[in-house]
Amino acid sequence: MHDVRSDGDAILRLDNVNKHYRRARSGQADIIHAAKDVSFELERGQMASLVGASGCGKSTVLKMIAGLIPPTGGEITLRGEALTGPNEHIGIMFQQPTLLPWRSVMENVLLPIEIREGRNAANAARERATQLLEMAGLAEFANAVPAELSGGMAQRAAICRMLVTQPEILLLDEPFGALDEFTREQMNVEFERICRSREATAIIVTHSIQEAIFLADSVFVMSPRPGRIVKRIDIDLPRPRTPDMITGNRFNEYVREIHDLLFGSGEGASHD
Amino acid sequence: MHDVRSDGDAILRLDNVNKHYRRARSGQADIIHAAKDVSFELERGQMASLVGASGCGKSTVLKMIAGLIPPTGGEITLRGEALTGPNEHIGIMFQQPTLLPWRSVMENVLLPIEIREGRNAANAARERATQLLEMAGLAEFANAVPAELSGGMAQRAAICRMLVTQPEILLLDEPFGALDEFTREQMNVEFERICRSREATAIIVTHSIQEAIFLADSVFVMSPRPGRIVKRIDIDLPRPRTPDMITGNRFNEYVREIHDLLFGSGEGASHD
Amino acid sequence: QELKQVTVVLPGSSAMAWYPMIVAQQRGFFEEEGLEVTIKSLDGSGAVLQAMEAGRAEFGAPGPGPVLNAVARGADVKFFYNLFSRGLFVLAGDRNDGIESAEGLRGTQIGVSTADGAEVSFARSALASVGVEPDEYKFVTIGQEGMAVTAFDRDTIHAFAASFTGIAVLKDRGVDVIDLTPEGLDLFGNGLAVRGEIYRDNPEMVAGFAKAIHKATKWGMENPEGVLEDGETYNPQEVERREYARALLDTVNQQYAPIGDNALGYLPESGWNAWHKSLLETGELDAAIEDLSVVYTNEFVENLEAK
Amino acid sequence: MTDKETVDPEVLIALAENERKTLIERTPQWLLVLLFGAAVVTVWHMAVTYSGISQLVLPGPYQVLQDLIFTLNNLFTGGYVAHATWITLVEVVFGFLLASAIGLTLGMIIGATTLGRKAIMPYVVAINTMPKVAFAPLFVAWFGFGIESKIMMAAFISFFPVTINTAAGLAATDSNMSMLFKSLEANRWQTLIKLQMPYATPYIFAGLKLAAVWSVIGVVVGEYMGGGEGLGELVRVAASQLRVGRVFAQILLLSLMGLSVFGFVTLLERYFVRWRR
Amino acid sequence: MTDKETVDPEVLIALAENERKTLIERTPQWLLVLLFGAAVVTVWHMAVTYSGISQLVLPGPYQVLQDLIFTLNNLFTGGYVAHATWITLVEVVFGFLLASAIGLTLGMIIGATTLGRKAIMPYVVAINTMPKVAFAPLFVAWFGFGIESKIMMAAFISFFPVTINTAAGLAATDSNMSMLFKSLEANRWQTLIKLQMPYATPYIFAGLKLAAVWSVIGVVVGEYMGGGEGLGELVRVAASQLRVGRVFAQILLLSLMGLSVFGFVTLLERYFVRWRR
Ligand SMILES: Nc1ncnc2c1ncn2[C@@H]1O[C@H](COP(=O)(O)OP(=O)(O)OP(=O)(O)O)[C@@H](O)[C@H]1O
Ligand SMILES: Nc1ncnc2c1ncn2[C@@H]1O[C@H](COP(=O)(O)OP(=O)(O)OP(=O)(O)O)[C@@H](O)[C@H]1O
Ligand SMILES: [Mg+2]
Ligand SMILES: [Mg+2]
Repeated sequence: MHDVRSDGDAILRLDNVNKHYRRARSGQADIIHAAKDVSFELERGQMASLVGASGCGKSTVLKMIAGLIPPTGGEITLRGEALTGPNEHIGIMFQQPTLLPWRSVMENVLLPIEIREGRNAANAARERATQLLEMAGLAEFANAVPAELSGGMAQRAAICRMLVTQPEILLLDEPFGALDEFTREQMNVEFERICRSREATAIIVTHSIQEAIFLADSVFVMSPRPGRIVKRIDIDLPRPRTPDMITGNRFNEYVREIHDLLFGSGEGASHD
Repeated sequence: MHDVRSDGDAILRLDNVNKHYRRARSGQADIIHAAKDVSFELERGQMASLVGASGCGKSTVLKMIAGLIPPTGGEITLRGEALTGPNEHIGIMFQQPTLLPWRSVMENVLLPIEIREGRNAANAARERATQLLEMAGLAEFANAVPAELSGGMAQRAAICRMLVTQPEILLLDEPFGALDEFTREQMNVEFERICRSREATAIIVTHSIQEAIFLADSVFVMSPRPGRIVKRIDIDLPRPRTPDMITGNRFNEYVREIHDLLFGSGEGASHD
Repeated sequence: QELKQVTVVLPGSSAMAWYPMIVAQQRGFFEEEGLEVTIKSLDGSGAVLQAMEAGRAEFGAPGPGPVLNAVARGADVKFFYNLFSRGLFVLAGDRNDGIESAEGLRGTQIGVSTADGAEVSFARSALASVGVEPDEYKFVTIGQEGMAVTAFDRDTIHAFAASFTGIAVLKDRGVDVIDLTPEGLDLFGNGLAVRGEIYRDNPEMVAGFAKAIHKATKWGMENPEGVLEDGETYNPQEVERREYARALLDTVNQQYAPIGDNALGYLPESGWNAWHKSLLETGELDAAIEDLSVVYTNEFVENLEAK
Repeated sequence: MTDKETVDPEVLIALAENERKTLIERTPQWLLVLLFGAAVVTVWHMAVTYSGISQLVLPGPYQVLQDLIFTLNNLFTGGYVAHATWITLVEVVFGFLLASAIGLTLGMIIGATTLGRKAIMPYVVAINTMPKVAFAPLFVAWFGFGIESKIMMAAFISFFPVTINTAAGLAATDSNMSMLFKSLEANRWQTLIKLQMPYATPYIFAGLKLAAVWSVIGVVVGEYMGGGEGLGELVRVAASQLRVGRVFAQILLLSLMGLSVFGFVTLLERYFVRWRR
Repeated sequence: MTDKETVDPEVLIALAENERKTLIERTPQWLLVLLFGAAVVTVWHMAVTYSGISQLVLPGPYQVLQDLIFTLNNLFTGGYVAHATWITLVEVVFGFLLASAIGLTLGMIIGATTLGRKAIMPYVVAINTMPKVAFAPLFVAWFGFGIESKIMMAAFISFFPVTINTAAGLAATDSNMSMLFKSLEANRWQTLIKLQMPYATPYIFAGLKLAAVWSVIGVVVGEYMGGGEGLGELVRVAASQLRVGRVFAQILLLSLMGLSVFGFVTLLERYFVRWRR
C-alpha cells in the first residue's frame, strides 16, 4: 500500500519522508509524528491533490517540499537532485494569506519578483500582475491595503502572488478555502488553464473531494496522524476539465472511492 | 424583494442596515458600500445562514450585529432594544482564528469566561472546555500553544472558545472553512445539536451551499457589492438534520434555487 | 606681520575670574605681541590639562595641584605665571552654626564641591595650619554651590570648602556665610601654564603671552568698568547684574594681589613646596617629585619686571 | 463591481458620525496640555509656598516666569540667548541624525546577525553603562572645542535606544511572514529591508523618540563638560551663580527644543506606520 | 489519535540534526566576546601607540590592566572598592526597580488613555529633555545626601525608556485581537492586562533593558552631583587626580554591573516571551 510511486521521468520525488515535531510546552519531551513514510513521484505537468483529515500533516508535507522545514527522515528529490532548501522553481501558497500589511495588494503580488529579480523587473511585471488580479476579481483593489480586503479577497491576492513568478512547481495549501462556490469554480477553471498552458506541476491541498478530483491527475489520500499516504488514485478524466464533468458517473465513482478511503466504507452514511 | 422579514416575536431584527467603508490609501476620498439596506428578523432558536460571493459584505454584516462596527444607516434591534455595542448575549467567531499566541489552547478557550466572570469561574469551567475540545478532536492539544496547531485545528479551537460561554446568539464567520469534509460534517451535526439543546439563535456565514441548507432554518442570499439580501429562503426540513438528507430531492431543489440566485440560472452550467 | 593662532583653555567660564585673558584679547594686547588668541572654557583643571596634552590648546589656566599631579603622571607642561596669588579657595561656615574659626571645626563634617579635587588639599592644609588633624573631621562631597544651601540646612556640613567665586555667589544669594579661612596659607591658586614643547621651542611666544596678560591684569585693576564691558563679550549672562559682577571683580582683584613684595605673577617656591607636601600627605601623589623647578619657571615674570 | 453610484451626503454624515470621537479625543491637544500644565503649576506653587523650601533650591512659578520672559525677550531680539539656541539646535539636530544612523546600523547588525547579538551586543551595552562624563575630555581631544564634540557626545549618548529597539523589532518579526520570505529565497539583506525593518518600524520609532530626547541631554552634557556656546553653557553659568529661576527658564527652552524634535519624529512615525489602523 | 508508538532513537537524532545550529550559533558566547574583546584591545593598543596620544587623555590597555588588577584586588580583599561597589549595586538595583514600576505605570497611562497620550505625554517628554543635573539639588533637598537621592536620580533618568516602549507596545496591539476583546466586552483594564500588555512584552523588555543600563548612569550622575560613597565618587576623585587609568578601570567595573542587570533582564525576557519561536 505504501508503494504509490509511478515510474517515469519524475520532476519531484519523495522517498519515505518523515517529519516529527517536538512540542515545546507540554512538560516532558513530547514528539509528534506528523508525516510518516510519505513517498510519491510527480512528472512534469502533472497535477496532484492531497486530501486528508484536519491535522493529518498536509501542510507539513507541503512545507517540506518547499524546503522550508527539513524532514526527520527520507529524501526529497527535485529533478534528480536532493532538495536542501527553498528553490526558485517551487512556489508555495500558505494556508494563511500572509500579506504584508504595509504594502498595497499590487505591491504584495509583485513581492516575489521584486525579491528574485529586483525592483525594475517587478515594475515590468505590473501588467502581468494586473491580469492576475483581474482574473481573481481584484483589479479594483490593486491599491488597497490588506486590512481593507475581505477574507476571501486576501486569499485570492495570495494566489496571485504565487502565480506571478510562474514557478514550475506550485504548492497550494487550501487555496480556495475561503471562497464561495462560484468564485471557487472560476478560480479552479482558471487555475487549471494556467497550469496546463505552462506545463506546471502542482500539488493542491484541499478539503473538498470534488475539487481534489476536478483539478488533479492524481489524488493522494492521507490517513490521520501520523499522516501516511494511504492511496494514490489516478484520475482518468479528459483535460481541460469542465464543470459539467462533476455530475458525471466517472467523477462520482472517484468521489465515492476517496470518501470511503477517508471515512471508511462501512459505517457512516454515504451521502453523494 | 427587499422585504424579507417575517413577523413574530423577533429576538434580532435588522432594519435597512447599511455600511460604508472609507478607503484610506487610494488617493482621493473613496467610499465602499459594503452592505446595502440589509433587513431581516430572527426568532429565538432560529438558525440562519448567510451566503454570497467573496467580498460581498457577509463579515461586515456579522460584525455589525456583534456591535463591533457601527452601521452607517438603519438600525439593529436586539430583543426590542436598539443595539449600541457588544453584548454578552452575542458570541462571534471571526473568519481568522485569532488565538492569543502566548496562551495554551485551553487558556484560549477559557478566555471569554475569564473576562466575563473572572478567573475562578474560568477554572470551574475547565471541564466544560475539555468536553468542547473533545468534541472538536483537540483534547490532546489542550496544553499546546497555537503555533503548534494546524490551520483546521486553530479554527476548531476558535469554535470552542465561542461556544464555551453558551451565548444566546451565535455569529459564525466561515466556521468550518478550513476543515476536511468528514470533520466538517461531524462539526455540523454537533453544532446543530448544541444550538437546538440550548435554543440558541445562530447566523452562519458559509461558502458551502450544502452547509448553509443543512444547518439553517432560513438561508439569506446576498448579492455582490453593494451587498443586499436578495432573498430569504426558509428551509422546510425536519430537525435534527441528518447527513442523509443531503442526497434528498427537497435538499437538492434548495441547492439549485440558491445556486441560481447566486450565479444566475441562465448562463453557467448547473452541476449538481 | 602675521598673527600666531593660539588657544587658551580656562577651567571655568567666569569672565571676571579670568578677566586678564579677555581684556588682553579685547584690548588688543595679544595682538601687540603677535598673537591671535581663542579662549575656551572647560570644567575643571583636569580637563584643561587633558586638552593641553591632547594638543588642542597651547595655554591653559590650571591649578598648581592638578599640574603637579599631571607632571607626576607624565604630562609635559610648564607653569609660568601666577594669577591667584592669594589662592582660589575659601573655607566658609554658616553664621547660624556659631562656629567662628577653623579651630571650631573639630568633630564636624566639611563639604567640598566637585569642580576640582584641589579644594580637599586646600582644606586639609588650612585646618592643619591651625592644628586640626585629619582624623578630627570628615569630608563630604556635596557638589555644586546650590547643594551647600541644603547641606547647611540639614546640618550635613558645618563648613564648605570651595572656590571664592562659589562663596561669592552664596553671599550674593543671601546665604549668611562666614569666612573661616586661616591667615597665612601658602597655597596659591590657578595660574598660566604652557605646553612644554612650546616653552622649549618658542619661548618668545610664551614671553609675549605673559606680557599681554601682565598688562591686562594691571589695566583691569585700574579699570573695573572696562573689565565689565569686556566681560560682556565673553559671558554676557554673568555681567548682566552689574553690582554682582562688580563685587565679584573686586574679590578677584584681591586674590590676584601678590603676597608681600612679590611681583605680579610671581610663583613663590614656598607655595610649590606647600602644594607638594599637601599632595603627598593626601596620597594624591604616589611619589615625591625630585625637582619642583621642572614644573614652573619665573623667567618670564622676572623679564617683565626687569623692563 | 465598482460603486460608482453618487455618494449620498447622508452617508458621509453617518460615516463621520461613526468616526466621531469621545470628548477628550475631540478636545484640542493644546487645551489639554494647558489644563494639565495649570494643575502642575498650581501644585508647584503650593509646594514652594508651604514647604518652605529655599528659593535657591526650587524657585516658584512666578520667578521662573519672570526669567522666562527675559529669556524669550532676549531670544527674539537676537541677543545671546538667540545665538546659544541656534548653536544648540544645530548640535541637537546633527547629534540626533548621527545617533539614528549609528543606532540603526548597529541595531541591524545586532538584530540580524548571530555574531552581532552574541559578540557585539555586550560591548555596546557595556559602553552605554559607562558614565559619558568621563569621556568628555576624550571627545574634546578628538573633536575639538567646536560643535563637533557636542554632536558626537549627543550621538554617543542617544544611539543606544535606537540600537536596542531596532534589534528587538527585528527579532519580533512574524514567523509566518519569515517563512514566506524563506520560500521566496530572499537573501538576508532582502529579508531585513523588505520584511524585518518595516515590521520593526513601531519599535524603531519608539527608539528614535528616545534618541530625540537624549540628543538634547547629550548636547547639554557635552557643553557642560567641554565648554561650548549653547544653552547648556548658559545653564551652567546660571547654575554656578545660583540663579535658579534662570536655570529653570533655560531648561524650559531646552525642553521645548526636545519636544519639537520628538514631535517631528512622531509626525514621521504617523506617516510611516499609517498602515496600522 | 495519540502517537504512543515508542520513539525511534534515529528520530531523536534527526530532530537534533534539524535543530542544529551554525558554527557561530554553537560557539559559546564567552569565546566570541573574548575574541571580539581581543580585537578591540588590539585596536586600542595600536591607537595609543601610533597616535602618540598622551596617557593623560587615553591610557593604554596595559596601564588600564594594572589599575584594573589593583581595583579588583581591592574589591575582593574587602577594601574601599568593595564598599563602594556594594553601595552602587544597591542604588542601581533599587533605582532600576523603581524606574520599572514608574515606567510601566506611566506607559500604561499614556498608552491606554487618550488623556494620558495627549496631556501627560508632552510633560513626560519635556521632563526627560531636561538636563537631570539641574534637578540634583532638588533631589538632595528632598531625599538627602544618602543613597535615597541616588536611587531617585537613577529612577528619574531611567523610567523614560520603559514608559515610551510600553506606550508604543500598547499601541501596536493586533487589530483582530482587539476586536476579539471588544466582542467579549472586556473592559479597559482587562484588555490592558490580558491582551495589550502580553502583546507588548517584547517592547517592554526592550525598554527595561535600556532602563537597566541607564540606572547605572543615573547612579553615577547622582554621585557625581550630590556626593556619595559609591563607584561614581571613586571615578570622580580619580578623574580629578588625573589618574586616567584608574578611571577606566573603575568604569569597567561599572559596566560589568550594568551588564549584569542587563543580562538579568534578558533572562527574564527569555522566560516571558518564550511563546515566540
Ligand atoms: N476595514 C475596511 N476598510 C475598507 N474596506 C473594507 C474594510 N473591511 C472590508 N472592506 C470592504 O468591504 C467589502 C466587504 O467585505 P467583507 O469582509 O464584509 O466581505 P465578505 O463577504 O466577508 O467576503 P469573504 O467571503 O471574502 O470573507 C469588501 O469589498 C472589502 O474590500
Ligand atoms: N510547529 C509545530 N510544532 C509542533 N507541532 C506542529 C507544528 N506544526 C504542526 N504541528 C502538528 O503537526 C500535525 C500536522 O499539522 P499540519 O499543519 O501539517 O496539518 P494539516 O494536515 O495541514 O491540517 P489542517 O487541514 O487542519 O490545516 C498537527 O497535529 C499539528 O499539531
Ligand atoms: Mg494545514
Ligand atoms: Mg468575510
